[in-house]
Amino acid sequence: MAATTMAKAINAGLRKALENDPKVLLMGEDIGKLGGVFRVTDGLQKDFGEARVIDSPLAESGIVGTAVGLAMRGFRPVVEIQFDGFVFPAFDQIVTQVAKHNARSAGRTPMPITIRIPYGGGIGAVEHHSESPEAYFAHTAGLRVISPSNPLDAFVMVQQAIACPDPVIFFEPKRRYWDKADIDESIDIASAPSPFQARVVRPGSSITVACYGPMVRTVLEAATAAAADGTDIEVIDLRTISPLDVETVAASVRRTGRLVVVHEAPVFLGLGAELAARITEQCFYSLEAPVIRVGGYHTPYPPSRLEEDYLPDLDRVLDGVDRALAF
Amino acid sequence: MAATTMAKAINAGLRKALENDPKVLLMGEDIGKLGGVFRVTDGLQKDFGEARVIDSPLAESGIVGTAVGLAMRGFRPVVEIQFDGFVFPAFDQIVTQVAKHNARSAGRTPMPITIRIPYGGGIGAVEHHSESPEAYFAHTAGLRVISPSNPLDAFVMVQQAIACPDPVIFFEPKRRYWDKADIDESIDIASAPSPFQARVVRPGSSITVACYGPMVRTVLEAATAAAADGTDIEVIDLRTISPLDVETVAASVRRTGRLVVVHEAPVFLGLGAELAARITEQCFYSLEAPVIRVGGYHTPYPPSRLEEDYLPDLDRVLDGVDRALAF
Amino acid sequence: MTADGGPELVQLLTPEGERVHHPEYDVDLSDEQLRGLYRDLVLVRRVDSEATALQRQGELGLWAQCIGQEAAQVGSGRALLPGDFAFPTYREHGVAWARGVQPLQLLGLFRGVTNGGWDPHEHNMALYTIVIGDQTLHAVGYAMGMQRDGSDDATICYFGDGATSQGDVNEAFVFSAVYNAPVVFFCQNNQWAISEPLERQTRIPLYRRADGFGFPGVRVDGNDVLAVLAVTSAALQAAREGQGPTLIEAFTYRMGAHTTSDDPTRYRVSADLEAWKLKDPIERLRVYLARNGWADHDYFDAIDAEAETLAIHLREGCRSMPNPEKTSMFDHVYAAPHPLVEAERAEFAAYHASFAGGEH
Amino acid sequence: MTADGGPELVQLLTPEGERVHHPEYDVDLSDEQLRGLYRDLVLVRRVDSEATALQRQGELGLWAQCIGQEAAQVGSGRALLPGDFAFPTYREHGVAWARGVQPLQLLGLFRGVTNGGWDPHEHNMALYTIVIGDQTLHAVGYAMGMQRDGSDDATICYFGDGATSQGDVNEAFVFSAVYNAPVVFFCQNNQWAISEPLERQTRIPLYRRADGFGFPGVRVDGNDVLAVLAVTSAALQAAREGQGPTLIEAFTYRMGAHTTSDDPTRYRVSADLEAWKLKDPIERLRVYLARNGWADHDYFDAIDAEAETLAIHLREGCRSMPNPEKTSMFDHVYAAPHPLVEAERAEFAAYHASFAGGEH
Ligand SMILES: Cc1ncc(C[n+]2csc(CCOP(=O)(O)OP(=O)(O)O)c2C)c(N)n1
Ligand SMILES: Cc1ncc(C[n+]2csc(CCOP(=O)(O)OP(=O)(O)O)c2C)c(N)n1
Ligand SMILES: [Mg+2]
Ligand SMILES: [Mg+2]
Repeated sequence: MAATTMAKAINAGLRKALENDPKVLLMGEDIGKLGGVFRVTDGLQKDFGEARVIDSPLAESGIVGTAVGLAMRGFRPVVEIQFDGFVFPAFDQIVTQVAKHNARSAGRTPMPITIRIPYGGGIGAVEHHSESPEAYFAHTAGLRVISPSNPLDAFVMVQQAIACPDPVIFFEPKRRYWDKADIDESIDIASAPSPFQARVVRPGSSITVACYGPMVRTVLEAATAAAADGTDIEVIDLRTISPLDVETVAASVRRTGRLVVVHEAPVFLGLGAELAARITEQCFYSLEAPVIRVGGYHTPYPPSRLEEDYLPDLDRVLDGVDRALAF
Repeated sequence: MAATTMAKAINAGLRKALENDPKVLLMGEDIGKLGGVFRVTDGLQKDFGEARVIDSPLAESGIVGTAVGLAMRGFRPVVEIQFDGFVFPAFDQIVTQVAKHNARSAGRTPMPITIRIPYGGGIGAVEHHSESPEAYFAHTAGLRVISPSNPLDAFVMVQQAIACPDPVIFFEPKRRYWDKADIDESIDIASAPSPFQARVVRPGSSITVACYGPMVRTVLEAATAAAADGTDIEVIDLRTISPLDVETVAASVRRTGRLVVVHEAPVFLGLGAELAARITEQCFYSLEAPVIRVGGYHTPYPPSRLEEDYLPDLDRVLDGVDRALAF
Repeated sequence: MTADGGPELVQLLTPEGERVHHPEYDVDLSDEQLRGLYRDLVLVRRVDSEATALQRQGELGLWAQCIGQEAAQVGSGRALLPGDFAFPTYREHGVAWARGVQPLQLLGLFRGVTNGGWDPHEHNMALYTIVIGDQTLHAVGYAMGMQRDGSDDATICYFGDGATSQGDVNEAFVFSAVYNAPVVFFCQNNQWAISEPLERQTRIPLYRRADGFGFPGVRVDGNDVLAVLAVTSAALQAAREGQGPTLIEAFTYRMGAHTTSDDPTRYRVSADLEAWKLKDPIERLRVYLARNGWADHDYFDAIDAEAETLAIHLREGCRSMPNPEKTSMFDHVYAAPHPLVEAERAEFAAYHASFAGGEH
Repeated sequence: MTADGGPELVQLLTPEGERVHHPEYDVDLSDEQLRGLYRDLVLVRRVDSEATALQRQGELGLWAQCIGQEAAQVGSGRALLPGDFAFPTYREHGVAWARGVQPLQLLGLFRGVTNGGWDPHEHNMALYTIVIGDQTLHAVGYAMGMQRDGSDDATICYFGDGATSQGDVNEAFVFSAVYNAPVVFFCQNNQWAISEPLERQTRIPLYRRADGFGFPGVRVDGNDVLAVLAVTSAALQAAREGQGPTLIEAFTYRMGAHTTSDDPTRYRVSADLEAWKLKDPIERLRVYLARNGWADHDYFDAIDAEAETLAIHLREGCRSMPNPEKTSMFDHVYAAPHPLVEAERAEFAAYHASFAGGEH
């Protein structure tokens, strides 16, 4: 597939999963005829039937709770939460059941559930449609949390998430749904890089910037701009938020001596905190500056006319880089 | 009141709040005749009536959601969540409504709601009765999160939480419910120290250990033990988790050069991560070691026969101190 | 599921504009009051269509149309007394109108200049609630507060057919029943939850949900403003008298898309829409007024002209609505000072000051 | 609320041990089967009392007694076929018994050596669920899976009167109705949710909740093992035949404390308990068996002796139940390797090794 959008790439990934494993089921609000509000499930109900692509009642706890039962019965449910801000009614089922079932049952009732959540801002939406709640899930043992930054990763990672025996919260950077890339649909997901590993997407020597999901493109653009000024930024696409691939970041920081972490989510107790704490511990003698965090503020996500000021952009990334270099 | 337990101290604080402000209401499961499963509300329904001390249906979202409406009507609801593990059904109402109402309404519908949650382990309980979920709330803008470590603080802080115009998640360290201290009931809560400030509970010069809630007693015991070996630990009772009183900790670290953070909650994205990141940024040139974190593991809370191994104890605190001093 | 609402549907004005009688419910309105309702319906529809147009022109990020549901909203909104309190979803423009919220105040949220828009206390109407179902519990809590205040006001709580599946809505039913709270649950069954038809939420008529919780449920023709007014007034009255909650299912139809982002051609057939057009809430009242000689062409024209003026006001007001101050996002996060928010505000200000004269 | 269950109560065996007939429900059991039920009830009660004693002796951290509810649990548990799947709360020791879970396996959770205890697939019974209501959705999902597998099995889902207030339970009703899932909702109304009487959860009988969701609800005498068996079998059969969910309210009484941590004297009067003692589920079956000559003193004595043996087995098994390996807390957090957990496990091991020979 040439020049495929991320939304279509995920669609293709879901299709492959449905084709390859009869136990894979999709469930969510409006995922059937409508194909989801972002059309990510477009055409799947038509091709795989209502028994496998299930329009659910409007109740997120119900969606995730029934997915738990389906998983116990041997299915691999892939559920869609329509927007980031609507995952909270399902929080109890996710934290209490999905995350703990495998441990509680000593491995007898694993939860190979994928919870797809379009997340993040930048699309001019109303309240609750632009949040980045990944830290809540990453703090929860038993869950895996990943987020692709580009169409190819999205295509592969969604299949890997579904194939994973553990529950995976799959955060889709909704404002990158329309980014395009070439995709080789024949890619073998088993031999593709693990979704639980970070990737250096731009090697550099001056400083390391770690980011994930929607921020990768922003950071790459910042790196290009910085290069013109002679600052050579190494950009790491974390890809996985839990487990966190600290090693890849540490290896980079040991070379560059400086780290900036960028995410849309609020900084306070956001992923940057954990990465900062771990990198500081592991690279204490290599660090020439404290880890600088660039992210959302300790405020609710603002009305959309302010979101450009809320979200980290190229300038704020560079500002973070400057602050780190100033030490 | 001489030699009062923390449970009784909170009871006394609630009583004062009910006496002083007719708008204060208590709501929760079994808080009436039973007086709560920990007897924290003992006798209050008898004295203040069923209209003000309300036994609720068994539904946490319902409890918090109706509290939102009561707050809009001008009441100051104090709701009890029976155990830490049962707050998640209410998570949507807390994150989406309680936390955001003041901002959304530009200050017109503040949410002076106190959500009391007995939390933490060490009482030999079954699953879901020993968790420390404070990071989920601290990550959420719009909420305040505090936790007393001793009966006197509990007595004062619960009243301050109720008086606060913002929503406060009040984490009660359940295994310290039976710790005793003298309490002067005539204390004026307005002139008492703010609940949003940390306190140095043991001055020391070798290293700083920050902790809160149930861990304060543990850390003080560790400090006593360490003193015998010549290590003079400064112990900070954070008291407030959000806002976090970074200044008090930074001032200490600038003197001691080393920090250990201790909490029961899992380390990964726990409060220690945030404190480590901030202290490293603010005290970069004072730190002689990375901030060391001692806390719960990235596992579900284990069955109670393992909890002693899961929970930070005196030895694990000292081990953390040793690791910091070894740098 | 009965497509026409079935025999249990309370109706006082047929789609053909005929006044019919119902054994239990009635209204006694002067011709002036009837004209007032007509005016409400027309102006609300005009606000709605103008806002839709403003969205198309890029002035709003989104709009949730209420077309087709005006009678349900105006009828119930006009049943409220000043002391009552309404809890809307995001589509209750007709209720907001009835509560005196200025149409312009509705646009701010959809334009992205605020997450709110009005003072809930000024209008006794809560802000729009986007997360489905959350507000139902707030309504019950508020009603519990009214009980404690010894007031004889009531709350009304709006939600859709889709919302009835949410746990919170059912918990609201439980709490209201247990505490006998003075609350009216007003469900606008517009047959769709985005792309999902009613059958994805229930296998029996929604008004019967109340049976399971032990309070009355009634299905009213949601396109009949008189019936809605009558049924809602009765339910509010029952609440005031201490009889607790009632569930009203207003049987209606979402004539438009779910929101301006939606494309209903993907999931529903136009025949349905055509059938429902015949049940239009405005047309039947117009016929009724005209037939009885309570309003003539001049009157209708005058209302249309008023609607046009309102549309112009809305358009101009919307276009000139200023963006919020950048730093306003730090305001009101907390009611009391909060060091982290203040520190971030200061950093933010300093950062932007560093671009002074530049693009920022 | 009717204290005696009211006229709608399905009963086949009166508290006095008389066999009565019901127009809709019946069972046809051999005397051997009846004795089997009696044996079940007695042994389950003995397990329960022994576990209570073990808690008092400090061998268990907690115990949730099922005394008084044995007939509800055994009757419904015995109605299940092997392929059916049961979703319990934390009190369904009688159901576990019927599903072949070893009583000792129940103790692990309460002793604090595991958060589970048995293999759900081996017994077609999920693990105990402590967070109220969560399991009801699992049961519906599992039933949806059965539908997709084309099996004609069904699930049964247990919960208490208090649980009916939870959003999740009502969402389970919605999903089961919409998908017509083969699930039986079995609510043991034991009149109390810890200290809260039924009136804090509902103002009408609980079986009527089903009306609101469009599926049948039935109230059965939960202390009558025959009636419970009959009603549950019928509901399971309906589920198998594609008729979807049924709500069964087993009207019973929590004879003991909520758990061993609870003190019911704070909130309920002993007269109630005395009244319910007269409706004891075991006594009525004993009288019925004896009166009909299907069992004699020797038989009853033999069962008591078997119960005693079981108690000894339980006591000894419990006392010798080993503590889990310390590092087992890191096992199974994830099904696939997870670097953070592995690192923490290694640190933990190294840390403990550092105390080798010491107290750790
Ligand atoms: C908790 C939650 N889940 C999902 C959504 C996304 N969403 C917005 S409106 C809607 C459908 C609502 O249907 P209904 O309740 O019938 O109201 P209507 O829009 O028809 O007025 C959905 C699924 C949401 N806002 N909140
Ligand atoms: C979500 C949640 N909230 C609170 C509790 C604490 N709790 C345990 S049992 C119980 C009462 C349950 O009552 P009911 O559903 O009637 O079942 P019963 O115990 O009577 O069998 C409560 C409140 C819990 N376990 N889960
Ligand atoms: Mg609808
Ligand atoms: Mg009960």
